Amino acid sequence: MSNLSLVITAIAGLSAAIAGCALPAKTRVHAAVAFTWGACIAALVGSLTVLHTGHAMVLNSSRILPLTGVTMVLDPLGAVFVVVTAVVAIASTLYWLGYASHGLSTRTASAALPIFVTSMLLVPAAGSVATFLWLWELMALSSLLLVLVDQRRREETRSAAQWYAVMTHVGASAILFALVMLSAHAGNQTFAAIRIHAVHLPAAVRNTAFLLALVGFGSKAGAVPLHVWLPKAHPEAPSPASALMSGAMVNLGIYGIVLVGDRLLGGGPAWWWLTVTAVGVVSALFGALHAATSTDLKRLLAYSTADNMGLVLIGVGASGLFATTGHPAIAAIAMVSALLLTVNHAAFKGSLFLSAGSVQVATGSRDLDGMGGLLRRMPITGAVFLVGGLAIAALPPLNGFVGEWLLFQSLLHGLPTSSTAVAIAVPVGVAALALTGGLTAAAFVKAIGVGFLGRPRSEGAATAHEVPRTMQLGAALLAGACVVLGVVPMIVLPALERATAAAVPGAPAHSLRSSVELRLAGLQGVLAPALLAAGLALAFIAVIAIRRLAQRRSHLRLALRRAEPWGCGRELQTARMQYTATSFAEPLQQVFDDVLRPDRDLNVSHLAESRYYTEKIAYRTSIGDVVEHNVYRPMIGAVNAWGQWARGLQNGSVHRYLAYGLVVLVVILAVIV
Amino acid sequence: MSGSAYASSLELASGVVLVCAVVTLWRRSLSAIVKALAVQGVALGVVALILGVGKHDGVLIAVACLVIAAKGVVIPVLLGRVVAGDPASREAAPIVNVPASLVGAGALTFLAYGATGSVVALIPTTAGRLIPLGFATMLIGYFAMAVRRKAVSQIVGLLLVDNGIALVAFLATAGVPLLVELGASLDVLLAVVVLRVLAAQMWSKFGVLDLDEMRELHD
Amino acid sequence: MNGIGGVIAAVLVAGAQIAAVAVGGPLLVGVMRKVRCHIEGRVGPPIHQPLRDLRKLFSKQCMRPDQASWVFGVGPVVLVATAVLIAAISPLATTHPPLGQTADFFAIVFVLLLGSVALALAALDTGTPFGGMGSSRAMTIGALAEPALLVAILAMSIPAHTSNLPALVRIGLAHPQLIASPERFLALGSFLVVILAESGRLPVDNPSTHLELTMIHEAMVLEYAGPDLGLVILGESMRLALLLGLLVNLLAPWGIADRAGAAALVIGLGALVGKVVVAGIVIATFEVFTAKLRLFRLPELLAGAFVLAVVGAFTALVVR
Amino acid sequence: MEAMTIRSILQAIVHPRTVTEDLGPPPQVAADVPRLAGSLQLRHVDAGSCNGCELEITSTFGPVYDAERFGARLVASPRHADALLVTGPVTKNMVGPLVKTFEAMPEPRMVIALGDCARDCGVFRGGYGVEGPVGDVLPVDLQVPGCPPNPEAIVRALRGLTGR
Repeated sequence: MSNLSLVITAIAGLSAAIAGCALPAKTRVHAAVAFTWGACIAALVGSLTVLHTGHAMVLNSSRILPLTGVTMVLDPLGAVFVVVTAVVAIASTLYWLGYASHGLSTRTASAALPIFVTSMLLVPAAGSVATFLWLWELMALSSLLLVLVDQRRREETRSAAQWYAVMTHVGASAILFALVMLSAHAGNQTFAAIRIHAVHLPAAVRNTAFLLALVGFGSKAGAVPLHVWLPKAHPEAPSPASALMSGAMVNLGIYGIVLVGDRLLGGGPAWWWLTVTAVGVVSALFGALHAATSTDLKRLLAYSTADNMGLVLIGVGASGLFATTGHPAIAAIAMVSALLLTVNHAAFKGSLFLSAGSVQVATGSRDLDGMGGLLRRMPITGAVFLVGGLAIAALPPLNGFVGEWLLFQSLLHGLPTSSTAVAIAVPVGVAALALTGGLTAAAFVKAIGVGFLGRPRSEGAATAHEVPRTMQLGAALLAGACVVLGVVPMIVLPALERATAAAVPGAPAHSLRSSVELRLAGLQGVLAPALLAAGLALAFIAVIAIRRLAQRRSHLRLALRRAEPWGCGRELQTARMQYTATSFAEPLQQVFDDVLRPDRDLNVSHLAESRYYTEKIAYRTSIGDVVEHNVYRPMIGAVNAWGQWARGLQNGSVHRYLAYGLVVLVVILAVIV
Repeated sequence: MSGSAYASSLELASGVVLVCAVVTLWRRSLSAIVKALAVQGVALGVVALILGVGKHDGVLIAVACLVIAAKGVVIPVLLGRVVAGDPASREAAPIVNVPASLVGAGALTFLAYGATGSVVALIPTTAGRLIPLGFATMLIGYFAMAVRRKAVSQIVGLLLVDNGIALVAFLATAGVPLLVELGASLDVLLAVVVLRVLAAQMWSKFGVLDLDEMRELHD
Repeated sequence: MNGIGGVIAAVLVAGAQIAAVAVGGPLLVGVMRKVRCHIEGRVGPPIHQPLRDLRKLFSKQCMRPDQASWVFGVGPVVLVATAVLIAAISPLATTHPPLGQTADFFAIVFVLLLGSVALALAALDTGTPFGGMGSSRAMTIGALAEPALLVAILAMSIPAHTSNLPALVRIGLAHPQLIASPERFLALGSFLVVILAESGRLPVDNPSTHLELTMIHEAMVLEYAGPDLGLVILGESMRLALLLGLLVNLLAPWGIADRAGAAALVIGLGALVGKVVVAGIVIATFEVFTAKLRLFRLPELLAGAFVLAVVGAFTALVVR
Repeated sequence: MEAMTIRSILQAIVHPRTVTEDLGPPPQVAADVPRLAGSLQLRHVDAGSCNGCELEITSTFGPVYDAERFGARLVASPRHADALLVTGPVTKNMVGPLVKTFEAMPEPRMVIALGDCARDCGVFRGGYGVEGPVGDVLPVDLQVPGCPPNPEAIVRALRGLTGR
C-alpha cells in the first residue's frame, strides 16, 4: 500500500498544478491548496509507515520517464525529510490561502508552488540518479518561477533571481557530475547498485565525487562560500515560497550530502568530514554574524538559515569524523543531533518566515528600522515570531535548545580520542557553536525587540493591523510544532534513530533510550526537557503568586499606573529616539569590523560663503557580503572582461570569418602532415 | 588510348585546372577571372572524359559532358552577365596583394601535397598521384574567397572549391556515380543562383559589389 | 527514599536551596557593599539593607510605560523564575539535588541565558533610548561571553566524561586531584570572568553609576518601579549568588552534603554560605581597586577568558 | 595611607578604622511620612542651584557623615526613588523637567526642598530667570534650611524619613 502513497503524491501534486493554472482566479488558489494538501498527506502517510516499519519502500516503473524509467526508494533517512517537507508545506499552503490576495494568485505562481512542493516531497524518495536529477531540476525551476513572481514591481527581484538561477544550476551541474561519475563506475544508475560498487571505486573517483557533491549540495544548503544566493533570493520570494525554501529546500542540501557521503560512498577518510565540519563552522559564524548585523527582516532570516545549516553541517561532519575514528555510538548521536537540528530549523524558520511575511503585508516594508510596537497591533503574529525567535536562539523550553544540547553532548563525548584531528575539531566546533548561539540570540532579540516591541517608528508600523486568520494559523501551526518538539522531543527521536541507522554505517539501532528523559546510551548525558519546562512553568507561577501576595500584604493598595516612559525629563519623547536595528547591532559591527567590512561614506557639504560652516553632513553605512564582494565580484568582472575581448572577434567583416575558417583548415592540415 | 598518352593527357587536364585556379588569384579583372573559371570547368570535364574513355564507362562520359556543360558554359555565362552589369569590373585592391596571394597559393599547394601524402600512397594509379592537384585547387579557391572583396570573386572562389572537390572525386574514385555528381552540381547551381540574387540585391542597395559595405549591418 | 518520601525530600531540598538563594542573594550583595565601604573607610549600610529595600519596593506602586506590551511585565518574572529553577535543581547544598540528573551544565547556562534575553526584550519594550542601549550592550557582551563559558564547561567535562553538574561536583569531591588539575583552574578562571560579565559587576559594568551613557545592566532597568524593580534586583542578586555558588562548589566542594539526611543538608547549606561569602568578599575587594573598562576594551577581556578556557580544554585533552 | 598589603586589606575589612562620626539616636518619624522602614531612595534634581548644596550632599554621603548607613541611597532614575531631593530655586527652564521627574515617581513619593534657595529662592529671589521656590511647583514634604545646609542637618532630615 505504501508504494501507492508515492504515486498518489505525484498525481495529486500534478493535479494541483493543473488546477493552479487552469481554473479561474477566484477558485484557483483554493483548488491548488486542496490538491497540494492531498499530496502532502499522502507523502506523510507513506513516510510515516516507512519510519514505523523501518524498511524501505521500492517502486519502479520504466514507462514514465522515456529513457531511464523512474525508481523510487523511500528509506527511513529520506522519510524524515519527506515528513519535514510535508509539514512545512501544509503550513505554508494554509498561509498561502490568506496571502493569495497579496499578489500570489497569478497562474504561474499557483501552478509553480504545487510543483515545487511535490518535487521536494519526491526528491528524498528518488532511487536512481536520473529520477533524482530530474526532480532536483524540477524543484530548482519551480522555485525560480516563484522567486520571479513579483519581479515586475521590484528590480532587485530580477537580479536576485539571476543570482539564484546561476548558482542553483552551478550546484546542479556539480551534483550531475558526481552522480553520473558514480553511476558510470557502477554500471547501473540505481542508488542500490552504486552503493554496492562504491566499495571498490578508486580513491580519486570517490574523492572527486564527494567534493563535487559537497559543492553542489552545499550551495543548496547555503554553506558559506556558496551561500550568496540565499540572502538575495529568499527575501525576494513571496513569503510562503521563502518559508518552503528555508524550511524544506535547504534540508535537501543536507540530505544530499548525507546521501552521497554516507549512504552511497559508505563514509570516507577523515579529511572529508574535517572539510564538512570546517565549512559548517565557517557558515555558522558567518551566517550568525550577518544575521546579527542586517536590518532587513527577511535578509536576517535568510542569513540565519545559512548559520543553522552550518550547525547541521558541524553535526554531520562530527558524525563522519567519529565514524572514521571508530566511535559508532557517538557518530550515531552526532547524526541524530544533525537531523534533529534540521527538523527544528524547518519548524522555527518556517514560522519566522511566515510571520515575517505577515509583517511585510501589514506594514508594507521589510526594514526593521521602520517597525516597532507590532506586538500590540498584531498580537498573534507577534507571539508566533516571539516563539520562533526564542526557539532559534536555543532557549530552553523550546526545540532549538534540545538540538544544540544533543550536538554539544556528541561533541563532548567524542573527546577523549587518539586522533589529533578530532582533538582540534571538537573545541573549535564547540566554540563556533557557542559564538553562533550568542550571535543568534543577539540577532533575534534585535528582530523581536526592534521589530515588535517599543513604539512604531514609521507610519506603516503605526497603522499595521492583524493579518487574515489563515495566515496567522499557518504560522502558528509551525510555532506550535516548535513548542511540542521542545517539550517532548521523544516523539521524533525514534524516527531519527532509525534514519541514522540507515545512514551512518555501523550505528547502533537505539543510541538514545528515550523515555521522559533523553538518556544517551552508554554515556552520562541526560536531559529531561519536559521536566525542565514544567519546572520553569512552576517557578513562573510561583513568582507571580509571591509578587501578588507581597503587594496585597503591603498596607497601601496602589493601582498600576501607566505613564510616559522616563527620558531624563525631556520635553518630547518621540519614537525616533528609540534604538533601531542598526544602532542595536552597532557594537557587534564594531567588534567584528574586519570580518564585516562595512562600507561607510561620510560627505560634508559646506556653505557657499565659507568652508568653516558646514551646511549638511550625510553619513551612510551599509554592510555588504564580504564573500560576494571579494570572491564573486572579481570573478564576474573577469568573465565580463573576457567577454568584451571576445566581442572584438566578431566585427562583421565576411573576410575575417572566411579567414578564420581557412586558418583553422590550414592548421589542421599542418597537424596531419 | 595508350598508357602514356592517357597519363600525360590526364596530367595536362588536371594541371590546367590548378593553373586556372592560380589565374583567378593572379588576374584582377572580373571578366578574366570568369573566363579562367570557364576554362577550369572545361578542363575538369576533360579529365572526367579521359577517365571515362579509359574505363569505357558510359555513365562517366555522360557525367563529363554534363560537367562541361554546367561548369564550363552555364555558370560562367551567368556570372558574365553579372560582371557585365558592373562598370567597375576591376577587382578592388584585394586584402592580400597579388604577389603575396600567389606565394600563398604556392604554400597552399605545397601543403596540399604534404597533407594528401598518405592518400596518394593509398591509390597507386596514375590518377591517384594527381589528387594533390585537386586538393590544392580547393585550398586556393578557399583562399580566394577569404581574400577577394568583390561578390563575384567570392562566387568564383566558391566554384573553385567545388571544382577542386569534383577533381579529387574523379581522380580518387575513378568516376563519380552520376547521382552524386548530379547532387553536387545541383547544390552548386543553387549556390550560384542565390549568390546571383544576393549580388543583384547588393547592386541595387549599395550600388557597388564590395563586401565591405556589409560591415555596416553589424553594429 | 523513593516514592512519596523521595518526592517530599526533594521538595524540601529544593525549598531549602531556593530559600537560601532568595535570601542569601540580597545578603551577599549587602556583604559585598559592606566590604567596599569598610575598605573605603566608612561604616556603610547594614548587611540586610538590600532586604529592607526589597520589602519597601514590593509595597510601592507599579508603573508601566504607556505603549509597552505584556513583555515588559513578564521580563522580571522570567528573570526570577529562571533563577528559582536553577536554585532548585543545581548542586548548591547537596550533590543530589531534585531533578539532579537533568541539571546539565549546558542546560543551566541556557536557562540563565533565557533570563537575560527576557530582560533585554523587556528593556527594548520601554521605547526609551536607555532600554535599547542597555539591551544592545548586554546582548553583545552575552554573545562574546558564550564561547568562553561553553569551552570552559567543555574543559571541565572532559576529564569527568559528563557535563552533568551534580556529577561534576561528586567527581570533584571523590577525586581531589581532578580539582587540583590545571584545566579546572583555567576553566574556573574564565568562568569567573564570565560571571562578572553576566551579573554586571566591575570591571565590565559599574552597578552604582548614575551616568546613563555608561550603564549596561542598569540602563535596562531604569524604567522599572515598585514590585517590578524588586523582582529585577532580587533576580540579579540571586543569579550572582547562584553563579558564585556553582563556582565555589566546583572549586572547593568540601562540606557539600554528599548523602541524604537533614543534618548533612544543614552542614551543606552552612558550607555553601560560608564559601560564597568568602568569594563575595574577594570579588568586592577586587572591585575596589579596579575601574570600569571601556565598552570596546571588553572584547579583549572576554577573548582573554576564551583563550584561558581553550588552553584548559587542550590541557584536559593532552593530560588525559 | 600605609602600603596596601593583603594583611592591611583584611585588617580593614574585619576591624575597619572608619572616620564616620556617631550621630546619636534616630529622631522621631513624623506621622504623615510613609513607612519606609530604613530604606530611602533619593533622586537628586538640581533645579538651578549654585552647587553649594550639591557639595554638601556629596559630603553627606561621604565617609565622615555616611548617610548610607541609615538606609539612604542616591539612585539614577525617579522610577526607583521614594523622595525627590531638589536643590536651588526653580528656574523657568527647569519647571517642565522637574514636574516630569516628579510625575515619573511611583506613589508614595515625597519632595525634599534642600537649602534656602529651594525653600524661598534665597539670594536669587526676584531673579528674572527664577520661576519661584520649589513649593510653588511641587508639594514639598520636608524643608532643610541653610545656605548651604550643613551635612548633619541633611542627615538628620533623612533620618527623620527613614526612622533609623
